[in-house]
Amino acid sequence: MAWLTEQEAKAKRKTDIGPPHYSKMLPPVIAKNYGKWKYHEVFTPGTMVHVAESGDKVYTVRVASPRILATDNIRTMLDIADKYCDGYIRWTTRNNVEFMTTNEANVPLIKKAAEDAGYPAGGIGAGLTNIVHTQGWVHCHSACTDASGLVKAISDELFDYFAEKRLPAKTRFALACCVNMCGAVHCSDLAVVAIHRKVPVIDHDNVKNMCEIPTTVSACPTRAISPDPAKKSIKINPDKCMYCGNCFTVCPPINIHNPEQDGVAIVVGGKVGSLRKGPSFSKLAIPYIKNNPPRWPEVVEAVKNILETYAKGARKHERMGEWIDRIGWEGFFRETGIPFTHQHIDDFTFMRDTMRTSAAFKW
Amino acid sequence: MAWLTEQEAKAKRKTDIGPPHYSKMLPPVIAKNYGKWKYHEVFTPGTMVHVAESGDKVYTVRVASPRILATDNIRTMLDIADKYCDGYIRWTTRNNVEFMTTNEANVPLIKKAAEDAGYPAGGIGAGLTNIVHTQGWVHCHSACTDASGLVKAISDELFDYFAEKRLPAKTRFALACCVNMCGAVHCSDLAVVAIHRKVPVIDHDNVKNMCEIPTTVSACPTRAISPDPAKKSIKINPDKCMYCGNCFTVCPPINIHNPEQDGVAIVVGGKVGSLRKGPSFSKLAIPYIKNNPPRWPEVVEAVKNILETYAKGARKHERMGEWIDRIGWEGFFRETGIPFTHQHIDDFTFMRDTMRTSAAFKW
Amino acid sequence: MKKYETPLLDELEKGPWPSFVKEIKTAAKKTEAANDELGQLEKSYRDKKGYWKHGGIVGVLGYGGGVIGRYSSLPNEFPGVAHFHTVRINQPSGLFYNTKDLRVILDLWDEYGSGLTNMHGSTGDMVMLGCRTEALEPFFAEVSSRGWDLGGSGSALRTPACCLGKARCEWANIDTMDICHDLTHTYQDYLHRPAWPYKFKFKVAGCAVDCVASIARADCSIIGTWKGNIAVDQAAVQDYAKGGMDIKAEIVDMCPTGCMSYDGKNLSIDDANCSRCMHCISKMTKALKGTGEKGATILIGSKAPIVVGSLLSWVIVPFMKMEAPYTELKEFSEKIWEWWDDNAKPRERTGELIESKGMRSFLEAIEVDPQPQQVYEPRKDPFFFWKDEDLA
Amino acid sequence: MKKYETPLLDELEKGPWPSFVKEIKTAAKKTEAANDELGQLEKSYRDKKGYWKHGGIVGVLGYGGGVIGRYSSLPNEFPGVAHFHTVRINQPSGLFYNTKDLRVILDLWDEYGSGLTNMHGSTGDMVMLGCRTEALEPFFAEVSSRGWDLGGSGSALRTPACCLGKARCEWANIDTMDICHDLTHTYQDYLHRPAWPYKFKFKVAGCAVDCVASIARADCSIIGTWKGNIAVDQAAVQDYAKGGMDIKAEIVDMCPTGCMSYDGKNLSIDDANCSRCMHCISKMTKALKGTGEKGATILIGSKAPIVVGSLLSWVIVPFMKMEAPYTELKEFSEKIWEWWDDNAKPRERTGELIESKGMRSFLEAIEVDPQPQQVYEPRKDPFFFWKDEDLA
Ligand code: SRM
Ligand code: SRM
Ligand code: SRM
Ligand code: SRM
Ligand code: SF4
Ligand code: SF4
Ligand code: SF4
Ligand code: SF4
Ligand code: SF4
Ligand code: SF4
Ligand code: SF4
Ligand code: SF4
Repeated sequence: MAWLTEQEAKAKRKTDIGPPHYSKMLPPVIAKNYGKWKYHEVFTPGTMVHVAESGDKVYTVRVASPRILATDNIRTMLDIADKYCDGYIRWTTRNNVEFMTTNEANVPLIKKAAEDAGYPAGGIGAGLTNIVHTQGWVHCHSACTDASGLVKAISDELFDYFAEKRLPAKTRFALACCVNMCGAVHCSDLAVVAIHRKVPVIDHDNVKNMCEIPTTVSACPTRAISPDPAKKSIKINPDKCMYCGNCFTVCPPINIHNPEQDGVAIVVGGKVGSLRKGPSFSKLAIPYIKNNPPRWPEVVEAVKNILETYAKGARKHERMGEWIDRIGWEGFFRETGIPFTHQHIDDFTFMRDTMRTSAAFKW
Repeated sequence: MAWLTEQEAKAKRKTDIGPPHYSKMLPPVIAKNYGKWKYHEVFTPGTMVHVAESGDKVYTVRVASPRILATDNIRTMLDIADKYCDGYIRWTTRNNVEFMTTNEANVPLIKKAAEDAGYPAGGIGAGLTNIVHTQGWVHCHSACTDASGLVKAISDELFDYFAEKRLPAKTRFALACCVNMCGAVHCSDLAVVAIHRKVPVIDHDNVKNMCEIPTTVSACPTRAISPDPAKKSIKINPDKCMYCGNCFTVCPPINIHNPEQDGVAIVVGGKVGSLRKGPSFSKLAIPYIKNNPPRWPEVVEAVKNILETYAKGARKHERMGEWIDRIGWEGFFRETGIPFTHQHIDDFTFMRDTMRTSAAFKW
Repeated sequence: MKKYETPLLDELEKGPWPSFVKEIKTAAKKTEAANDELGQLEKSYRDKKGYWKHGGIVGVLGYGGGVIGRYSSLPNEFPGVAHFHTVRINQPSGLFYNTKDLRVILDLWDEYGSGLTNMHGSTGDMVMLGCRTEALEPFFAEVSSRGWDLGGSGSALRTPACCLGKARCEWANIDTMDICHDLTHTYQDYLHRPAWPYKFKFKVAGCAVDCVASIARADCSIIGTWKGNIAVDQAAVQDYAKGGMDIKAEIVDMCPTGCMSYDGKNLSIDDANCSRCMHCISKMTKALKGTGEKGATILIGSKAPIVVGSLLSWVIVPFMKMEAPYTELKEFSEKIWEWWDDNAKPRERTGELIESKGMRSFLEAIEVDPQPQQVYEPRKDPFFFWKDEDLA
Repeated sequence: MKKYETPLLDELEKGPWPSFVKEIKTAAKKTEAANDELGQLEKSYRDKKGYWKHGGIVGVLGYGGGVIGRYSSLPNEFPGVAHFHTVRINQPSGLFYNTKDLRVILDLWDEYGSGLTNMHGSTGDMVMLGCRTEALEPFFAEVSSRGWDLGGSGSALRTPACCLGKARCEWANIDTMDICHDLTHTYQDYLHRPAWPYKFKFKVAGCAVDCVASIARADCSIIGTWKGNIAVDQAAVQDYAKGGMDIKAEIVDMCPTGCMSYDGKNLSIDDANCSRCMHCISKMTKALKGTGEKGATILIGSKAPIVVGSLLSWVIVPFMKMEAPYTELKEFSEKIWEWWDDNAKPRERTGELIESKGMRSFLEAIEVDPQPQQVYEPRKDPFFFWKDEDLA
């Protein structure tokens, strides 16, 4: 295949056509029973069936994905789909891969083929599904940890909860490589978010050429930034900075990265669905753990402790946040043994709603 | 009795002696069993007994008070206390009067005597106790309704809930004659708070003599006030004013009273104790009802509707706020038939915590 | 004395609830002050507005508080209320009185004042309603010589208040009346001589039921609690069941922590998960009792809504022993006042200052460690501060 | 191609979870871009920092978005990633693919790009990771000529996304995939040509389970619901009981509104008090089903924490019918955009603008009445605004 020339490209290109219509992408059993499903049953963490009003059944095998996928490996998946699934495949909203078949006998074959290709089945029902994450050092200039590597290290350790073991309820785990949080990290049962802890360093010589000073000043949510007319630059009040990095986003000569002090925080207890307890934000469990690539053992240890304390303590169907609601945050810190620090107290914006205004609490 | 002369007064006066020691004020049975009470039982809304570890019993008759009390009428109460209570009496933290006796036979006699004097018994247990309130037009310059009169009108209408009828749980009713809220109005099951609805009027000629302009400017929580150098006065941005009256408190030439537009709001569902649901603020039920003295029939009607809807709908031991939590605020507005308006939506400070962020709610 | 027609107020003499109009009329028989109060109030009812001026500064010698100045804006029409100041007399702890001592006050008030009172004001004082400026000194001399003193007002310590606690309540974990009395006496100077940025209130409740609403309206709320288990008397539980209580519905299902269970015979409690909310104890007082070490939870900061919304008090010290002379509590309070006095703007309450300076500054200033009991939940956003000492 | 030693990354080939390092190595066999990505990433692991510059503006002709510019800060050391832009290809609704069409994209990507992808990005796009500037136009020409288009980026409408809904889920109340497709096509211009203050995202979920996390990360969250009762198949309830489900503990006691009861035989629901939270239905899918009118709740405003804390979407329209061509939804969205565009500062999201202007301005601008379903609770302070028209 040769690259199109400029002219060929111009001739060929279309604009504003939008994505292809989904109807071209649906397996026949899906197209036929669209909107007419009756119920489903989960067999194993990697397999389930949906039964239609017509009596038709579709078996789904869900397999793990590292999300960074090479074209050649995707082709291997497509081969499996061609072989067992009439040439259809799908990804989930969390980036797992789903193979669907109407033939129950194909289920173990699909599982085996995918596993052989390196993509084990799991993630369905009351257990851990994959950890959603974003770019990290692989692609994003804003990242203060790597996403894929940390996710890989954690997922290896918690693999059984994906593929075999059950938990009290679905557990949604997410990872964000900076506080921009490109995902639903802020509403996850368990999440890792990378943070800075040091005031940005300013390359004063470049500020005047590369930044709009008023924009930069107003980008700071805590008003830590003011113009520095002498230097034709800006200055930052270190007492007010809470390391959000917004100034760095709008003004390249501001550098907030600090390899020795950057790291991650662990947050817990958020959720998205409205079942039982309404959607809610994750809350701070551990304010800081240092970056320790390639396998971040301290982070892995910390999240495992939390997950397993939850698994032991929660009642059936209780999500992480519901378990914590029942035992109280004082119970959470007691049961997990995590120390409680000044960083946990929300005195930036929400002190009124988060400080305890009741004489009732647990020791 | 003749007034002390200045000299006599000087000679006699003592300072910094504090109040008398409570031990001088305790009925003997109380002094004897201090800290050694075992349990109590409520007989009727006006009577109860406390039983000590020693086996001693003290019977309490609680009677209503209008809080504004003339010395002569207090003397009548003291006569009753002398006759039946060994010469002791007490007031409660909500300003009811309590007669205590060790002799059960005195109970009906006390009740009768107090009732004859105009002070009927009631207020104990799961019912309505008296409405706490403050000064109103009787004494306070800040009042935008009368307190005593409105309380009297409501209490007459709800009298049975004080003296006879039971409610699902204790119901604490309070009234504040301005948003300074001298009481626990902000945390009551049911409360009336007087409000303004018009921007203050400024007597510009007096501002320069009677106010500190910077203090007045900074007294405004919404930054509605700015200096008006031309007039040597201040000016108020009407779009920002939310009628709190703080400027009026710090600067007398600012008048916020407006007889035709002042009135009251009704708030509900607050509580103070930590039992079951933690202490919580009352929330807005009705944003405005006009002042209609002497008997405020619209206010009386409105609070009665709320109280009776609660009485019908709540489960045993459920306070107003707990009932509302269970049926939801949408249930509250549906059951009471109260219209929901822009004023109900908290977009001043707490929008984030009060807007519904869930797909679950009732029609 | 003038005789006022009061057709509007007369309407408020009707009905079963005791009538404040009758009270004013009773006093009006004796004093011109009460009589003119009646007349002016009738006019307020007619015009739907009050007729009082902003308070002026009046008081007694050597005190900066205890009296609220009040002048009619219609002194010519109602000369009896031209001055109509309030005198706050500090109530005895728990609001118990012997009739003898109280009669003395009443007699003096007929002599020097309007004959109208509030028993009591919202803060807790005996509020003497309506006094002329020239009567203040002799009235004060009379009452103080009988062993009474004024309460607080202005930017000062306000009159502390409490529930009746051990005097008549089986649930009191601390001696509320004694604590209230002790604080009041220890801090007489702070109470009478306003020297702070704004008011500061103490309220003391014997347990989490909080019968003095301390959590809603005290800069320092002191609430009794315990550290042990809830002792269950199973026979008494059975008596309640026999008496018709639905123990499952009324007790177990209403327990906010879900830590109780009942099998129809025995009631059991998982004490580690009990939050000591007082629900079950209050509904089955013969069967349940808190045991073990007694003390108080100290909560800081509540206040009325002016001007940035009401605050409820925040848990700062989950557990403090409460034994006379309450040294720990006093040292703690003094640290708070020092920090507040050093940092607050005028008219900034303690809770507001904590909000504006942040909880960490406050906790560090008063030397209290962060603890999960202080919060309902930890922060939800990823933005938080680090001090150099935290970056080990 | 250079051969990089990657001892640190090699550690991440071990273990049962699929390895992204293996993926990069697979692509590295084919493209220099993937090979240098590997080298640069190893260096990041060694130095604990990224080596990417701030993105520059790159794209395809006539579009303002769809490509994220990305340049290495070490282009000499890693020339293969000197340009390493991302191309966002708009996914088909529901993320279903036929293998034939997808293979075409993969082939083109091997030709023009790094051979590395994300299936999918967080917003929903097929993310093609690593493209040189000069490859953008021809790659776009190839894919667009095959019926694909770019997704959104910048201050524009972002690629709408949805759960799979009616395609395979028995709970879908609305046709999520069709709504998503329709919105995407209707608003192509807004999607490709950033003209707004900031980004705007739509996400569509078929029910309150919200399998696309719409409530947490969409300026407009569209969530299916119903207006009738929950139909109960009592025989199926019994089957669950026989199958070992503890219906009291798992269903009735976990119902957040307490509106269910079970007597060991029949399960009954007080539908007026059901909040349609989906708990019971999700746990007993064979026995329970929402009935009656179907439609959606529209919630507005969620976003990530930068810079004043995360927002969840707020209920604005409790119920809206959802029938093609979705005119009501579109008119509603357009009103929002108009108000937002007129009022927002640069980089101010819809939710943030509502916060700063107040809910009333917003509701009035979009002509929606205040309704109790919009709030968890009404205001708690006594401070609120009146407009002249309210003072009747
Ligand atoms: C395939 C997928 C939708 C899609 O369009 O891709 C999907 C599919 C189903 N979800 Fe989901 N959910 C999917 C993402 C989500 C998300 C979004 C997310 O995680 O980012 C949520 C919200 C999580 C939250 O609340 O924080 C989600 C919360 C649920 C729940 C609620 C669990 C709970 O108890 O709170 C159910 C109901 C249940 O498990 O009983 C559910 C149930 C289902 C059912 C049973 C619906 C059905 O009848 O078909 C589907 C299979 C169950 C399963 O995976 O266990 N699905 N589900 C998504 C698979 C993601 C994955 O690869 O793991
Ligand atoms: C006398 C008084 C204390 C005092 O020092 O003066 C008092 C006395 C008692 N209270 Fe109280 N409470 C008193 C004000 C309060 C307050 C404060 C207030 O209303 O401003 C509260 C907090 C209200 C709130 O939470 O908003 C209060 C909430 C309670 C409760 C909790 C009710 C609930 O279920 O939430 C109980 C327990 C109960 O009723 O089961 C209680 C129980 C009791 C007991 C049974 C305690 C005991 O064992 O002696 C006492 C008599 C019961 C009664 O009145 O029904 N008391 N009680 C106060 C009488 C006020 C009055 O005249 O009506
Ligand atoms: C007399 C009393 C009301 C009553 O009828 O019981 C009262 C009366 C006044 N209060 Fe109060 N407050 C009274 C208890 C309270 C309480 C309740 C409490 O102490 O438990 C509160 C709410 C709790 C709190 O402190 O926040 C209260 C919160 C206020 C406020 C708002 C303070 C704030 O920080 O939010 C003001 C406004 C001010 O200070 O300028 C205020 C101001 C006033 C003034 C001084 C208004 C003024 O500027 O002249 C009132 C004088 C009325 C008069 O002319 O008689 N009053 N005030 C109460 C004191 C009697 C006593 O000593 O026992
Ligand atoms: C690629 C993607 C992450 C991924 O690996 O999946 C992504 C990557 C970036 N996001 Fe994002 N965001 C991505 C989905 C999200 C989401 C999730 C969603 O859309 O559901 C969010 C949270 C929801 C939201 O919109 O609030 C998200 C919230 C942000 C923010 C914070 C925006 C805010 O208002 O709070 C920023 C900061 C900004 O805009 O400057 C940001 C900025 C960025 C930038 C452009 C950072 C930058 O300044 O260069 C990242 C480019 C990374 C790169 O070089 O590849 N990204 N970003 C996602 C888009 C792929 C796709 O099109 O499918
Ligand atoms: S979370 Fe931050 S570092 Fe990660 S992809 Fe998004 S913007 Fe980049
Ligand atoms: S990192 Fe955030 S808080 Fe700190 S100066 Fe920059 S914009 Fe301000
Ligand atoms: S609530 Fe307002 S009007 Fe009433 S006494 Fe207090 S300050 Fe005066
Ligand atoms: S009433 Fe309140 S909001 Fe209005 S101008 Fe005065 S201080 Fe400001
Ligand atoms: S607060 Fe507790 S100790 Fe005090 S009276 Fe009320 S119930 Fe008794
Ligand atoms: S005190 Fe409250 S939390 Fe403890 S067992 Fe009793 S009801 Fe439950
Ligand atoms: S959101 Fe509802 S309709 Fe959509 S997949 Fe999830 S459960 Fe099904
Ligand atoms: S949908 Fe939710 S609220 Fe309704 S009955 Fe089921 S569990 Fe209860």
